Amino acid sequence: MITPEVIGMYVAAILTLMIWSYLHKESILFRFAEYTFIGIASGHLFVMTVIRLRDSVVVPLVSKSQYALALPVVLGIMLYARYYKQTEWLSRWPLAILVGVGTGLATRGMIDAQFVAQIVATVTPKDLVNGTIIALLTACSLAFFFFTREQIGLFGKLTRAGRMTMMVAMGASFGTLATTRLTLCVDRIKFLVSVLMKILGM
Amino acid sequence: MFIVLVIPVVRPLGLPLPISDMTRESYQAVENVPSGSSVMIPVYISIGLWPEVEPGTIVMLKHLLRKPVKFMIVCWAADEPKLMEGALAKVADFARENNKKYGVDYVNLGFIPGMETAMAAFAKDVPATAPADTYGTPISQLPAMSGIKTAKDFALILYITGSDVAAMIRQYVSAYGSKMVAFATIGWVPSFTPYLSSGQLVGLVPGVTGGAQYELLMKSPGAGLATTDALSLGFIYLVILAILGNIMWQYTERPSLRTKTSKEMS
Amino acid sequence: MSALKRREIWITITAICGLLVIFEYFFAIQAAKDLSVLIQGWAVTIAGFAVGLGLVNLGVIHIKRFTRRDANWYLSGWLVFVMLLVVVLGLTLTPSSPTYTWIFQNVYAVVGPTMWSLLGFYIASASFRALRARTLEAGLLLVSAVLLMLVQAPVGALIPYVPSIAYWIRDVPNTAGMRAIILGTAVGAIGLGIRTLLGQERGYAT
Amino acid sequence: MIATGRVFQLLALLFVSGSIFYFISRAQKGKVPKLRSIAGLTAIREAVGRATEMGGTVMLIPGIGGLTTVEAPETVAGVSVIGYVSSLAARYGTKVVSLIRMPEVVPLAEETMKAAFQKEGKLESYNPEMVRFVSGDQWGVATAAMGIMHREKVAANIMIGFFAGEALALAEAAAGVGAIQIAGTATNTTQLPWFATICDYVLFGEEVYAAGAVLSENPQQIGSLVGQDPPKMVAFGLILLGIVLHLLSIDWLAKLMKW
Repeated sequence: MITPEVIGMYVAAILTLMIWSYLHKESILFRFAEYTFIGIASGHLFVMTVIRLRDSVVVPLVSKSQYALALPVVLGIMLYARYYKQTEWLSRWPLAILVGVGTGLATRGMIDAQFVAQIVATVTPKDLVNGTIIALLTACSLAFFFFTREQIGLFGKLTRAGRMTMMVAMGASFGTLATTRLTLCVDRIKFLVSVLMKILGM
Repeated sequence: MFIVLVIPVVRPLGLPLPISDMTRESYQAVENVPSGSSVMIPVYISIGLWPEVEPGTIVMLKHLLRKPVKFMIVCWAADEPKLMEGALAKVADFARENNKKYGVDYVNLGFIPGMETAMAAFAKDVPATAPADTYGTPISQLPAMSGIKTAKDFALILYITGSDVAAMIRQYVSAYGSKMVAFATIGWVPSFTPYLSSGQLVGLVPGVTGGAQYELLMKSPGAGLATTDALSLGFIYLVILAILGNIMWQYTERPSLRTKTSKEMS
Repeated sequence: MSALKRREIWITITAICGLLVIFEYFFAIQAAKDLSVLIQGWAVTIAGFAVGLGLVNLGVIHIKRFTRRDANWYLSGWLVFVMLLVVVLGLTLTPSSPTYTWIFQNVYAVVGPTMWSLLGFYIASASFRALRARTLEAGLLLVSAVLLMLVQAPVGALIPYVPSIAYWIRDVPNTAGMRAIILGTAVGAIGLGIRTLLGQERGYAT
Repeated sequence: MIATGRVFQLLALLFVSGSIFYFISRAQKGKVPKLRSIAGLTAIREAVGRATEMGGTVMLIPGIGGLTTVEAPETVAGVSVIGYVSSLAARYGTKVVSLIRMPEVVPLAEETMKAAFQKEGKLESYNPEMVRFVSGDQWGVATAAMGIMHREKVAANIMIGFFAGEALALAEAAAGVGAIQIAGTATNTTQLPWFATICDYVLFGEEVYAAGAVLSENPQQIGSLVGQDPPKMVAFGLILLGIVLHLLSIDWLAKLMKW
């Protein structure tokens, strides 16, 4: 029985093996899969974006006469002026809005989420023993990033403790990242085993 | 490596997996969502990492479908709407059993381009940022979306991610005081513990392990548990490799490294 | 007309947009909030249009390689073909059609994870060769890596004391180290943000 | 008028930006304080020396980031390192090759490298082939790098910039050919573990910016880096003072920060 599902299964299995051939040697098989991936990824991104713009901008603009939406559309089209030397400056304006808004949003949020709130959390722990350890180690690690002080003497000892703390953190990341990557291996192996079982009629 | 991973896939070890506090607390946070309220499920994960979170996503969707709450999915990149479409298809029977309908009880709003800008705009004005779902249906025709105006209208945010949570914390937790549970690929978990201990996250489900533990909490064993089972041998193998590497190094290479390398200078 | 082309103009636009968004966050003034909603909406639409730029860039690079018969030109041709195929199918049949879903599930969603899975094999070689207790610091890294790896699967989670030690490492020293990195990065990123808004950043404002 | 709970945040933001601006303007007037030594820079010199002795190539990868997003400062730092290494390479006659993923980084890298060779009076040794654009995604860089590592006898691999999933593949491949490695990345902390274990020297987070600023000799970058120290020192002080007060059950400081 040749159904689209069956063909799909074989295509997927062959692609998996083509990519794994990389472990033996980098070759055309791997590159073919890689280029296919980039082609689909960019095509898919384009499709999804066009659909989103159609439903949230073009449709309301045309059918519901929300003419205020025309302005961002014009700005969006202006981005493409960068391909001609004479009109290149036009593309700077929409880019300026994009960068301005994006930077402003990140900056204003950062001061709370990643600065003040982190300090507050460090100095108001629920568990006093571990909380104190966290506070001291955080301070030492932070000291490692002072660039106007040479790491010598007592200060050098602090920063060394900080570097060790960060090494422990790196170890934690190593362990968990290994899990993430192995999970993907297991997922592909599970798939190949299931294909093999189907072929063998098990 | 390959062989070590194939064996448990073919013949599962069947070891029991203990449930960690992190997963239990996250489960409780979802369990505590009041009846009749809405949950926001933002998704941002590279398609390459999706297999790690898919089992957990399915079981969490089941959890929400079982409860008298609504949920809406919104995606910060282009691959996720179809990935979530696939996940919703896998829980379609479960939804029917619980009398939940697409559009009435849950919605897939699809992709909104712009990353942090999109996150902030959506938080501020949901209907203006997402006037239609991923299939082009205007939200005025989707009862699940009625009464949703800003981030404040969501009782909980369940962020499925394979990337940093900082931007979502900035735009939702800092700006609106939202309650957020992150379901992240496990590699990110050590980077997120500062946000958990500060209360900026109310829960953190640690990737494939968390997904498997969630399956246990839901009493619905699935693909996640099968994967963690298969990982056991892989880890033993890696640990043995690390130990062997250290032993061999002690006896063979070490003397030559006694000359100062840059690593020892640090 | 030429006045509009000046660098000062778009640097000013950047500054106004950015400072408005920051101002509106700190000060409870309704007019500022309304204006900020409007501009954020614009930015989302512009971001949508910007996606097309990436596609054009990629397309141009690969069409050039194809026509110039550079190394791997046939692969560049194949890439452009696949890209156009996906765009045509997606826009004519919709992304939820069976054909589109078939490509998505059997090609795209297979290649992505398989690429990442290669790293799993590298981890084995890294564990053997690089995870060594050369110094005290490297030793700490090794111990914390092994414990946090083991605890993710039943095999380690069942060994006595392993979970409690591993979780302590994750929740205490790891939290401290990561928090310091977060604090440092935040200060750096705020600096970058302010420099960008005021047109002093090298990457953007040239 | 200030939104509730955000007064202290606003003050913090003003302090951080004020400090950075003050030190940038001082640096522009030529008043640059001494920065702490960064061991990674010594390691870079050592690595180039080793590559020269062995007659091998030095590979330079300024990350996979571009110039328009949060990755920009890392990329700029990576390019500064390219400039520094190119000077050393021009002086000793070492082979260098740089791999670039984002198109907008190519001209910047070319200019920097060319200027370095010119400064050493070795412009004739500069070859446009030294800066190679590897289009496509992150894996494209990894595959291209692996090919070059084997074909061109890479003896030193210097990776400073923004990296993502391909970092492990790159580091392992270079270790496989026995190259001495120096790597550093700032924003994506999940890639640091690979660098910390596999590479001979790692630059942690902000050290990347520091290295870039020192090598670039750009007053703006140095000033900004110096200006970031006072906020970090204040955070350091607040944490130590805060935890002591907390242990004594005094809560005015925590309340102040939530003001």
